[in-house]
Amino acid sequence: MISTATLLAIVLAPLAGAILAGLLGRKIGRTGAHSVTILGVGIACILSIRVLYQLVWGGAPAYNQDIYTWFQIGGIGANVGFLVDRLSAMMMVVVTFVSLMVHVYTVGYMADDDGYQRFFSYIALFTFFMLMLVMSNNFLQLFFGWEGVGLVSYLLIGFWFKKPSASYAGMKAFIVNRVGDLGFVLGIAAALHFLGSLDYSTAFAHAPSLTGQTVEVIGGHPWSAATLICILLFIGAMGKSAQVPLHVWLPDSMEGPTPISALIHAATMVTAGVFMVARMSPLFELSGTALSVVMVTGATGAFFLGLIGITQFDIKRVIAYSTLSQLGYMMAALGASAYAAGIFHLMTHAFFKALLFLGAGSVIMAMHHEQDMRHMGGLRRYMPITYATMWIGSLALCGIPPFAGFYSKDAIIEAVGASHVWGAGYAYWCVLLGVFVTATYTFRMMHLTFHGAPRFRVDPHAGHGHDGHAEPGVLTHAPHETPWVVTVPLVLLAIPSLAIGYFAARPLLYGGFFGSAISVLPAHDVLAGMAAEFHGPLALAVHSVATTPFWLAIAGIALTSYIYLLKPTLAGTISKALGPLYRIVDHKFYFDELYTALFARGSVALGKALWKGADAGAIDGLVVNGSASLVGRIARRARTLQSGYLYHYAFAMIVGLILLLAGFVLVPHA
Amino acid sequence: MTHWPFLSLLIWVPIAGAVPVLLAGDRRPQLARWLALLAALLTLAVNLAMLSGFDYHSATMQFVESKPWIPMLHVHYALGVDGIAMALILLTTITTVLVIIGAWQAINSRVHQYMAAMLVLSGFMTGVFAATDALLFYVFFEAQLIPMFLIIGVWGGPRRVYAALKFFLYTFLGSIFMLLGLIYLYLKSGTFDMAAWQALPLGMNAQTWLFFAFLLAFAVKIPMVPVHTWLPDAHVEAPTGGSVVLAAVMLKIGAYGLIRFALPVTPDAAQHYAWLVVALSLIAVIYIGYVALVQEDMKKLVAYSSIAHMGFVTLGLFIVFMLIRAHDGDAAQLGLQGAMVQMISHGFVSGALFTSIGVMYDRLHTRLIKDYGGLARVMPWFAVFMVFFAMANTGLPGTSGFVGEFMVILASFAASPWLALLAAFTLVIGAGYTLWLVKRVVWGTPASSKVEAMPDINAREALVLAAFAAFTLLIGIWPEPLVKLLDPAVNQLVQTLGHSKL
Amino acid sequence: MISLAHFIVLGAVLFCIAVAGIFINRKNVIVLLMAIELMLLAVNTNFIAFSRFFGDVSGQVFVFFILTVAAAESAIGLAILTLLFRNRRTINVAEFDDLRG
Amino acid sequence: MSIELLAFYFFAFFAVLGALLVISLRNPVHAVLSLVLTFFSMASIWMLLRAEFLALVLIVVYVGAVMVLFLFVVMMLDIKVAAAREGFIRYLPVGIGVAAVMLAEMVALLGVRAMHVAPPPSAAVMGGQANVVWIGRALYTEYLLPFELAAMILTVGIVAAVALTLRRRPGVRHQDAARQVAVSAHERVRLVSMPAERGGNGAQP
Repeated sequence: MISTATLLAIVLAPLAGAILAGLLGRKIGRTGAHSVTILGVGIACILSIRVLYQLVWGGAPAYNQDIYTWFQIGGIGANVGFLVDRLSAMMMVVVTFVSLMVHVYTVGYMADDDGYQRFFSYIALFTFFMLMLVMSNNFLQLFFGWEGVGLVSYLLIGFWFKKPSASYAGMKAFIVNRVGDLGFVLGIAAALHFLGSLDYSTAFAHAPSLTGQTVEVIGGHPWSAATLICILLFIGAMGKSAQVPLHVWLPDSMEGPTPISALIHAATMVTAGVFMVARMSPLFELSGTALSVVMVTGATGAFFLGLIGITQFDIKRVIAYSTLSQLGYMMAALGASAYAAGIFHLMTHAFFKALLFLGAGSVIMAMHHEQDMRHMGGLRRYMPITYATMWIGSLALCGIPPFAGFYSKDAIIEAVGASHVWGAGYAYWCVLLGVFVTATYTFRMMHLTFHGAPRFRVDPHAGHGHDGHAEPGVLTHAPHETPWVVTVPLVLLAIPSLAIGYFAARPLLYGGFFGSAISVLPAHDVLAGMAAEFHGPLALAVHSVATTPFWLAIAGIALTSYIYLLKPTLAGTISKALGPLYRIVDHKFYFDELYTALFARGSVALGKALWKGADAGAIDGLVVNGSASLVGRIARRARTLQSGYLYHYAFAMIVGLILLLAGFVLVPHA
Repeated sequence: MTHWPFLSLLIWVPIAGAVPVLLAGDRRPQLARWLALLAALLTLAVNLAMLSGFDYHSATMQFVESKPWIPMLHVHYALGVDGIAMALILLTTITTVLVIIGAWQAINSRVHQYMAAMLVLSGFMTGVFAATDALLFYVFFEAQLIPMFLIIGVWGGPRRVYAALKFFLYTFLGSIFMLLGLIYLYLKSGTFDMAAWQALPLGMNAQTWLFFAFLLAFAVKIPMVPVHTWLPDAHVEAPTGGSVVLAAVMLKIGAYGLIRFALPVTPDAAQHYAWLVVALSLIAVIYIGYVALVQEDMKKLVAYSSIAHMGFVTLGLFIVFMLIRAHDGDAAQLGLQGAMVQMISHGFVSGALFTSIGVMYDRLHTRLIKDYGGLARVMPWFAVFMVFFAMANTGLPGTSGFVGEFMVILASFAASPWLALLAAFTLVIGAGYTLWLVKRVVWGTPASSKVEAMPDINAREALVLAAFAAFTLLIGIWPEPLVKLLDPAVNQLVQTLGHSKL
Repeated sequence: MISLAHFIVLGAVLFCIAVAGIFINRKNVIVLLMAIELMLLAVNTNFIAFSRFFGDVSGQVFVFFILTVAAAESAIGLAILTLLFRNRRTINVAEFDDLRG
Repeated sequence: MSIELLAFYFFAFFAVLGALLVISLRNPVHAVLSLVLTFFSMASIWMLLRAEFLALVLIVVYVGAVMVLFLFVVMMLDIKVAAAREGFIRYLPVGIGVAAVMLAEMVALLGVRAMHVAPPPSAAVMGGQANVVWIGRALYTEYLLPFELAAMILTVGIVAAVALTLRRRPGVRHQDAARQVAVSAHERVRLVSMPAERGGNGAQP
């Protein structure tokens, strides 16, 4: 049995750490701050593993209880409670483990930052919100965690708030997320309206009643209620999981410190959308349309956003676009009803992407906060551990067997291929070509960073301290391997990146691991079909040598190796040759420009127009002050009657008297 | 317990407390401050004592007092509270204490008069919420204009006279129509008892006229678009305490008036014209959101944001009619509850935001956003509060700002998905203007050496902000106590609204 | 026999002469004051006549009070006049327009 | 035509004549004197109405006091007659027109109706009392409070008139009895210690 106390401890331990580090940060000092938060997250991690163990091997039933009533109005109630089944338990382990690694890593990464305590407080707080999100047993608490992680993400992206670009990026992330949340809130409202409850179990129990229910959103066109709910919820997922077209905030979020990029913008928060859709599988299964939307959106991101990664030079941005692409994969899997595959990829991706980000962070530390790959190169000699672990992460990302990413990605590609929902054909091509793109940008990054000749210069007299770059590509002293607090998490993350796929593929994909947490209609169940062809992870790895994705990945690796190792000048030539195409990709399909012009500037212009025109002009100018000045004008006229001469007044009185008398004379009365 | 005149105490203790404060005179400001705080705390204590004796399960008026006042006109000095009034009175007494602490150093001239005005204002506002006699309500409704007028007009900014006059005349214009409505109802029913009016049968024609009279009176107060333009001016010119009270409590009087008069007395007209109010509310949410986006003055920005948030209140109040029409009683209750919770929440959040701006203003004597920047580095503790309240203002779950908005959105979805979509738009636009403000004020680098020299908040300011934060957080994490307090009254109101008077 | 009409018409004639006096002597405050006295006299005559013809004492009592107040009024009026003259060296009403709006 | 009617016309003629002279005479002193004539005539008419008390009051108070006050003021003030008569001719037609219209209206309203009111026997009217007794009884019983108020008003009028016209001219010596009484000894005599003058080189003989 899973006890309530355990779950509360899991959630509250990071929160306590966050509060201590945040409010008492000055008192307890740097060591104190990282101790309490690491302790808190550590407790959460250990307990999470225990919970997972109890569920999977201990035979404990899923936990689903309310902790307290949030509000109860008539028949509508909202509670705070936990639903811990295998799906959420797995997420809890992933979240707390990666979070713990990032905590440890941060000790090294942020060692000389002013906001040390603040940073630890934030990431512990993030862990709290993320746990609330995954452990929730109702829509409301899900939204609480959902927005909470958004808040911490906002704070962390803008962590170096002195940089205008950082605070701008934080704001952008929050607002773009809010666009998604708009849909999400409406989705929750729709779920409440049609299913009658905010509680998952009650709502899902009513889900079958949705079939046949329609709602006229636009007059005369009845929509299936299930489709409406799912698409609205998915809009929320699009924001949080950075799906096209709400992906624009994620690359900019790289303004935040690298540990954050690893924790929030790669491993956990951005996958919340994926988790949510999987959690809502009983609803999504009811709407083929919604599944199509999910799949097409995901697949589009998987291919096109990956393309952008090829053109970037900022090491973190390359990985960020890679994240966008991988999130697309996960969504595509969900669209194909292969929820298990999506979650599986979520898990493997959490490990290897966190590894890649932390590795990149390690490189950035070594390069004294230089992120431009054009000033790197040949780093493998200086930092062997980072180099080795990055290799593992890269191979996992590219889906080379038997690394973790291979199993999950292969399952997704197959599932999409086997799916029959509308748009599956397009999606299949996207995810397939995405493999090539993935390999290309990954190894372009590896080559630019670690291989070839160094493109930086070491000049002890060039700069002033760590931050002061006299010019880009000039370091005050040679790069060196980072301290153990950084490399240990890399190694610890490299292990699952290497091996988790091998061990988890069978139970997760075909073993019914998630049980009732995920429900798939038999008609949609592509994984069941694939299970027949599955003969163990080793066999799959061997077999994959004969499949297209493998060779696409190899082709990508080979191509980049040729270009960047043998013919470094070729890259420029190719980009020139591709001309406009390259420019479009390099400008990220002009999404940012479009949004800036349309929404940011448009809103400000509209606001100015409304303010000056309607508020100050029409209402205040015309009506309010207008009526006042009208009274004033009348009064100015009227006051000329007040000549001040006694006889004028007397005259007026007498005239009045005469008129009064005339009235008496003329009006006969009894 | 019940034979104590608790409500009278709540009204008259602060007003009586104003007398010794005034007597303390100009030369002994410290004494005036302490006396005022004492009176406010005493009021709060009375209120808390009342709360402990409050029956959470009854929808009837409690702590009822009634004495003939003008027998010739059948006017009574009649007081009583239900859950709705109780919540708002609690908001009033708490805000008064915080405002008095907040003005400790911010007000330096005529301290005794300022404190006395605040106390009197508090008493009158409580009177508005507690009155069950319409004429008494009207008297308090008008009376509370006077101290506010003085607060803006005496301790305000450079254009204070314009702002004070605009505030006064705007509200007065509205209340004339209310008075006409009251007189009509009196002539029709022969009593000023508000409860009797709720049962008074009225024809559609009469209801329509009455409804618009009440709507106009209270729409000005709330304020609803398009009669909102007094609010930004009043806020900008008012001293911090004035702004806090104005935003936290005074705006609620308008909505409270709608709940007491426009809804139950003229349910059919309200039903018929609900679309109008809903449309105006949605305009308030979106249009005002855009206007708030481009404000350069922090107070103006928050003032506009107040209008947008009050739009949610009116939306919640009138969406009820659409839901009653659709026989969705639960959702109707949810909408009304949402409106009420939003009112209370907005009281704390906007009060806190104006206090925060006051903290900045006390240091730099400017309210322009461009004069600030980088406060996170200069005033870290202040930045924590500022960001927290900003988040509450954007309706982040876990803060009170979320609860009301969420309920109203849920309720309006039941009426129409499009209404919900437009209402939910506040999630984006609200985040837009609030975060842009935070970005320019809290983040970034200090705009000038003066900003650089700003000291962080002292213990007194921290106390006020922390109190606001505590309430915001409490309602956000656990709204159930508040909901329970409101529930019987809200339930009964929904029942009342469901019965046609025709 | 003298009828009530005689007295009423006499009062009206005096009153109208006073009105005409106010018109044609618009600059001379002294004459204005005297015209006012004339008006009061006319009114008083009416009062007394009514009192006599209807046998009601109130009319005469009223006249008594009017005389009292008129005396006080003319005393103050003349005092103001003196003051005005002292300050302005004129009693020309055309020069007194401080009430001008 | 009875003797009463004859007397009425006689006095009425002088009253109207006096009134016309008041508004038309150039010299204010003459105007005041004409007003006196009017008052006198009207007092006589009041006598005809059996209002002996008020008629005497009119003569004593008005002619005796108020008109004399007018005369004082007129003589005291140096009035430029020419300026004061400005616009006399211009406004004459308007004045006469207005007065005529008003007179017509008043007569139409009151005079015509009043013709038919018959005077009651005088004894019955005053309850068989003398006029003074009649008024006095009413005044000191029913109208006591107004009477006292009238006294107050007169007092206030006196105070006001004095206060308005009283002025202190700077440079004119006057006595202040209050200060004289309130004075104390050390204000009268001041002891000053002065250094004694030394004889010798400093002093001139």
